[in-house]
Amino acid sequence: MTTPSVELKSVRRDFVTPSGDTYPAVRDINLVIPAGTFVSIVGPTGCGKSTILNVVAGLLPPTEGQVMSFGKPVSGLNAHTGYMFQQETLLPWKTIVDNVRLGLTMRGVSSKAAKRDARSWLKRVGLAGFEDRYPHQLSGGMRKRASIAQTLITGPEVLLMDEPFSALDVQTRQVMENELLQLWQDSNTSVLFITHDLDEAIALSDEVLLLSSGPGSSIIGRFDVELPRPRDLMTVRDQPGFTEIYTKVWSQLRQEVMKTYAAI
Amino acid sequence: MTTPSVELKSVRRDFVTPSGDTYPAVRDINLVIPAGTFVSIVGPTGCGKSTILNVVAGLLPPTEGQVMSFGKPVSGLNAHTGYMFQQETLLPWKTIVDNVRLGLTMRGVSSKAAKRDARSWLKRVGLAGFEDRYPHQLSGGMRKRASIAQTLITGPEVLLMDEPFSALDVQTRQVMENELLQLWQDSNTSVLFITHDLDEAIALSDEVLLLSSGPGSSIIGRFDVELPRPRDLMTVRDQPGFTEIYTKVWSQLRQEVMKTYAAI
Amino acid sequence: MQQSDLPVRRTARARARRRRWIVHSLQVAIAVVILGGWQLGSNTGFVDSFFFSKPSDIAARAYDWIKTGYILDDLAVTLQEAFYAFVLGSLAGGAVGFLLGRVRLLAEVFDPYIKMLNALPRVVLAPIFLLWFGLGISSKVAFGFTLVFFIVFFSTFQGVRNVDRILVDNVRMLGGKRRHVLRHVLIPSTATWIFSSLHVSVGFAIVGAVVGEYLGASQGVGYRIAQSEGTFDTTGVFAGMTILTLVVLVIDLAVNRIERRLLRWKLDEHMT
Amino acid sequence: MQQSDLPVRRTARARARRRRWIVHSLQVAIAVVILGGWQLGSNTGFVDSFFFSKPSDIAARAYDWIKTGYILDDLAVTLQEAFYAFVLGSLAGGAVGFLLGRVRLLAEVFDPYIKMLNALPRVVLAPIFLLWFGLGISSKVAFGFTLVFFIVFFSTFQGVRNVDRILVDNVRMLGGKRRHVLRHVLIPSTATWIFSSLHVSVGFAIVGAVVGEYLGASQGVGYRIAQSEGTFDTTGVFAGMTILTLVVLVIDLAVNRIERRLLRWKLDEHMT
Amino acid sequence: AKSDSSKLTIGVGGQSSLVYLPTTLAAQLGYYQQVGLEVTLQDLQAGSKALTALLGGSVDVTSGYYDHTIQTQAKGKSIESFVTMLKLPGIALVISPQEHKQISSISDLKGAKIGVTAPGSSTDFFLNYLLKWAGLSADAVSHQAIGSGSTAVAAMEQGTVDAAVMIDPAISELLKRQPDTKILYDLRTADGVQKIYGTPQYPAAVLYSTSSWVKEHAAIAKKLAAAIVKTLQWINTHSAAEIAAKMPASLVGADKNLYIKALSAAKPTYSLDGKMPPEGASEVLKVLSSDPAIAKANINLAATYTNSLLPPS
Ligand SMILES: Nc1ncnc2c1ncn2[C@@H]1O[C@H](COP(=O)(O)OP(=O)(O)OP(=O)(O)O)[C@@H](O)[C@H]1O
Ligand SMILES: Nc1ncnc2c1ncn2[C@@H]1O[C@H](COP(=O)(O)OP(=O)(O)OP(=O)(O)O)[C@@H](O)[C@H]1O
Ligand SMILES: [Mg+2]
Ligand SMILES: [Mg+2]
Repeated sequence: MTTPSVELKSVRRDFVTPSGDTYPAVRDINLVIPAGTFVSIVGPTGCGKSTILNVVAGLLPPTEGQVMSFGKPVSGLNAHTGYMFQQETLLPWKTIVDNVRLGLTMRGVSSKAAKRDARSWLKRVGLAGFEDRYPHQLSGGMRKRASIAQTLITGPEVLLMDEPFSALDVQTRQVMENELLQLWQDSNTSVLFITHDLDEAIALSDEVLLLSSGPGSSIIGRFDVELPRPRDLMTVRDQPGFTEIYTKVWSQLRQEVMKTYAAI
Repeated sequence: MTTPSVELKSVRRDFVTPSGDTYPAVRDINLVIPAGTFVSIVGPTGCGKSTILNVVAGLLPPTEGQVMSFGKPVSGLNAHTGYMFQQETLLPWKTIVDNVRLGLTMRGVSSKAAKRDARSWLKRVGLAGFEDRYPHQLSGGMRKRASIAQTLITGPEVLLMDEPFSALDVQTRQVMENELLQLWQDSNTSVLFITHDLDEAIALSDEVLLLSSGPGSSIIGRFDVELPRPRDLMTVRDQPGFTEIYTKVWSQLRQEVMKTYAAI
Repeated sequence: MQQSDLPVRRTARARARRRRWIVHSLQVAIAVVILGGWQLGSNTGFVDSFFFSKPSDIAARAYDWIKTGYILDDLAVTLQEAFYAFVLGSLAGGAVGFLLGRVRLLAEVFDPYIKMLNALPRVVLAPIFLLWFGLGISSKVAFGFTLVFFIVFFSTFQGVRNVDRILVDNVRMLGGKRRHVLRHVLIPSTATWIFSSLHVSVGFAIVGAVVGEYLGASQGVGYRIAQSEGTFDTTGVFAGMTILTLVVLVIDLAVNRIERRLLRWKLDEHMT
Repeated sequence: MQQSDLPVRRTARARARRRRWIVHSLQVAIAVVILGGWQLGSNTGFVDSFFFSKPSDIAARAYDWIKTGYILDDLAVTLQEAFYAFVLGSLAGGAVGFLLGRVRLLAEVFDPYIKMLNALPRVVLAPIFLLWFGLGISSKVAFGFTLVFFIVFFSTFQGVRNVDRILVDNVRMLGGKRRHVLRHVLIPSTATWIFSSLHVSVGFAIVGAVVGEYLGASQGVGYRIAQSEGTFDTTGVFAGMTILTLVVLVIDLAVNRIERRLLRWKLDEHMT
Repeated sequence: AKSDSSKLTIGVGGQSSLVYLPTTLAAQLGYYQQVGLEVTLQDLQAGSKALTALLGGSVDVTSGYYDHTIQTQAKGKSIESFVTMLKLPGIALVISPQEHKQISSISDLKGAKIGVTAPGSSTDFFLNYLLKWAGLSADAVSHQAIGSGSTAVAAMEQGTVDAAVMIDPAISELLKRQPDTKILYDLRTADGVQKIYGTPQYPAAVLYSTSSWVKEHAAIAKKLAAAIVKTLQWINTHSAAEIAAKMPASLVGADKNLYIKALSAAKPTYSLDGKMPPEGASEVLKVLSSDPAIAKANINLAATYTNSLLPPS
């Protein structure tokens, strides 16, 4: 077996709350992402999904446990990863095309080549004609798509995506999902994907992880999706086995969410 | 017939692009929201949904056309509306509970009463126990829920909501939708609701409006949803007529979105 | 979770303590190197003590001035002047900054005038200050005011211009009137800018008071410094300045403390 | 959509023109009221022209000084000094601000020292400036430097501290090294703060140069002002200052223009 | 400190001040050139700044007050005056026009606010001396720094101070604006000086440099002294108007008549031969001795000046 692209061993991450207490966001996270696999994380809102991505990216050091990437412990930033954040991260002072080409420019690609590449990526995410706008001149969904292009253009070995498609309409979303799957199939990229859309998680992934509700969430379900590849996103939902997995994940997720509202 | 809570007459809104050209975001928008109705807007990303909400709120003056609210032309802010923005709008320097009670505090409600109210609202959106956190100490979905509480607490006559639930997991989303419907039923509030989830739009609304893709979008479809009230969100999708409307809206929306990607 | 001995917190606290220790040692080390070198230079005649005096002499003089109470009245006067200049200048600068920051027409109209006034050399205007405000405390306050005002004004103005528009819109949609927007959005969001300018202003308020005294007064630290300078008593000049800087440090600690309280939400953000 | 006569744009442009017109009229009105009142006061003896001279005399003198070229060499010297002070002070203040803003340990160690230095009254230090930098242009540059440096430093420092963390993280995740973060995030995001401080700094650079000259020089506008003051020639003093402020206005226009270019993305945001 | 021996810089403690007029006038008359010197004048606004510039090496020679030579000796620096330009201090104790009490001597000013140009300046020392002379204690009056220019005039006119030790041209300016202003002690006249100091000459403005410079550049110092003495003689033989005509317009200022008037008043204060009067020198030391640092210092007066570089009379 090859070394996994990402491995978390008994990771725990605490935060200090305003009152000075310790708030355990996630604990006991064990996670292996073999190179080239597509793994999704689902879980109730606020359970710690983004926290896990931050830990994998090396932005948040774990309070306990170990993070490995391609066999080496991660200290500081994890250089293998590309990260599309949940928040808006486009630089407001750069036009869209300059934002998208940033990763290439910083790698020393010539301005011209980087621009060409950025334009073609913008076209792929449906933003042709908006290249010279500043982020605030775009709609929310357009900004998200620009961020997607910005992250994908550098071709990272491990792709971390935090709800990338949630601001898009269903149809655009499917186009984007297709792009992503295409890109993933054509490369040896591993993907760690956060979504609230179970459909999406199952349709795209090799494995779906379910986090329990916080505080101190941990992984309470691991579901292998053994639908054949390549998948046609238009029809994958109708394939035998899809509904089965869906129902399994769904019922467990539902229990988790209900815990949060139990008190109401 | 009573005066409608909101009425747009031939509204057009242009933006000036960086190159100095005029970009027509929406045009020829005619829209009537009778008091107490629930209207949803769907449409491809970037078509101009948020622009319409901004116009109704009085934040963006229309380039052409007229905006009326309860029979009076809107000039400056529309005082009848409460607006939950698509962007994050919590004040970073206030704790969650202070953010939520802000609307009441500014109306002169005593600090104690406002806090009590805010706490109960935070409980309703599942944020009990997080009252004293600052926004950056919450997850993305939690911030959205705090925003919902912040908007709803003042009980506006017209509620404008821009993708309020898109950052939430399916289950939490349903809880929130239920809360919203409850609130709406118990008052004479009108709601203008933007979502990318067709299911959600149909399940909640009296009318679904479909915007064409930009530039210069206009309303190309109006679908009355005549499902009986009160609706049970758990089962409404199985009611006769739901799938019919869904299919109608869906096929038209799909065509619209595809126009954007036609060039790829 | 009320236990205070959780491992995370313990290590965090220990780390903070260790860091503080490093910082203080480094600060002391720097002071020792500079003062030591200076003292050595003076003793060996490498540094001309006509211009620089000796750290040991300066310290002795400062100590003496304080012990005998010679300087205390003067210090009180200077601090009073600086205090008024600081408070009035900050308030006026902040108020005008907010006003012009929000009312675009006013900003455009007054912009060139403010720039012009700011470029006037205050020292040259000393006669006019003395004429208008007399020789007493008011002329020094006015002097410091003209320094503090502009610094706070420009910071506040730019800060207000920089406020995230969506936050203002949201508060207005929640029913906020002008004063609510000011209180809940503009002031907190401008706070970092204002504090940044206050740090400079504290210094400039003191400078204003001292220079004002230096140009014409009968008391105050600036007067004492001028007196020492007039008799070529460099030790006295440096002793006066040493006392001033120590006072400024103490004041700045206070500003820091207030800042840390008011900007808690922000500091915290950088903790992780 | 290349037509330039679209109705939106036409009205927008017309509105901008009208606004400009209003702004300029108001500015002129203010100037007329102040100068007119002053002139009237002087003529009727209500304002003592020994201390304030008369606007008409001042204008005549300023015109005369410029026409005969009397002041031009001095102006060139002063501007040169101010220019160096401004450039060096801004660069150093900015660089140190960025450094301390990013490296927390350094910031904590040097914080009290910087505050102390900023509170030193520069005028008192004039002899030391003369000693170190001689009588020529360098001592005036040094003088202005000490004013500009601190203003730009504090702004930059606070600006860097204020940078949105997520933007930095994103650029780093995209493969950005330290210098990329500096160039693509820190500098642009701090730009408004820096420009705000530059507006004050332009004024202070000139003030520094003039005060330096005022304290000892053989040329420069400050020298001319001092000379006029020495001969009780208030008209000359005011004429010198008038010329200075006009020059500052011109410089500030340039800074504004650069600012507007560099912060286009931002101004635009407030357009709607 | 320049190596080129015929070039030098003189720091002037305020070119517009009449007390330093000979330094500028010599340049205007071309006398420096005549003796083969290329002199640059550097206006340093105040005597103490000019001294600092000298000690810092920025200028070679200072046109300043003789007092400085004694004060710096007390600080362990030896500087030496080699030509005296002003034999009377050119200061006066003036009563504010707002002061309505009858003042006929310093004793009447007990408890009053008295202006001096700056703390530690020669006007300040004069006031101290005056108090001692009248048998009053040093804190019998409050010393108020009011500067030497229009600030001083403003302070006097507004009555912010009850009296002030002033210098010209501020005195003339004040007299012009308030003609009935009373001058209590006028040290611009030999009589006035005689009354206070008991000797008719009291050295004020001089040219001085560091003793080592004077020793190493005796030839240059000699030439400088010659040029100044020649200027002093020229002043003596010309009218105030003629002198004013020679001075640069920027120093005369806008009101030429006032300048001439001030100059007429100041003319008797200029020395005729550039000589340091030894009794005057010891008077200066007496005046300065109100500063304990100087009283303690055991000053060697002979080292503070030399008359040996003056041209033979
Ligand atoms: N800086 C912080 N200080 C304190 N608590 C924090 C901080 N950051 C995150 N948390 C807490 O950690 C928990 C997990 O947050 P995280 O952002 O990982 O959730 P998430 O699963 O991404 O949720 P969402 O789906 O809403 O984005 C939340 O309860 C949040 O309040
Ligand atoms: N300030 C602006 N300047 C120029 N164009 C703008 C500006 N604001 C919005 N637009 C354009 O107007 C169009 C509509 O934007 P809007 O935000 O209303 O879309 P939306 O329907 O809300 O999209 P989404 O679902 O992605 O939020 C977009 O094409 C956008 O680029
Ligand atoms: Mg998240
Ligand atoms: Mg939108």
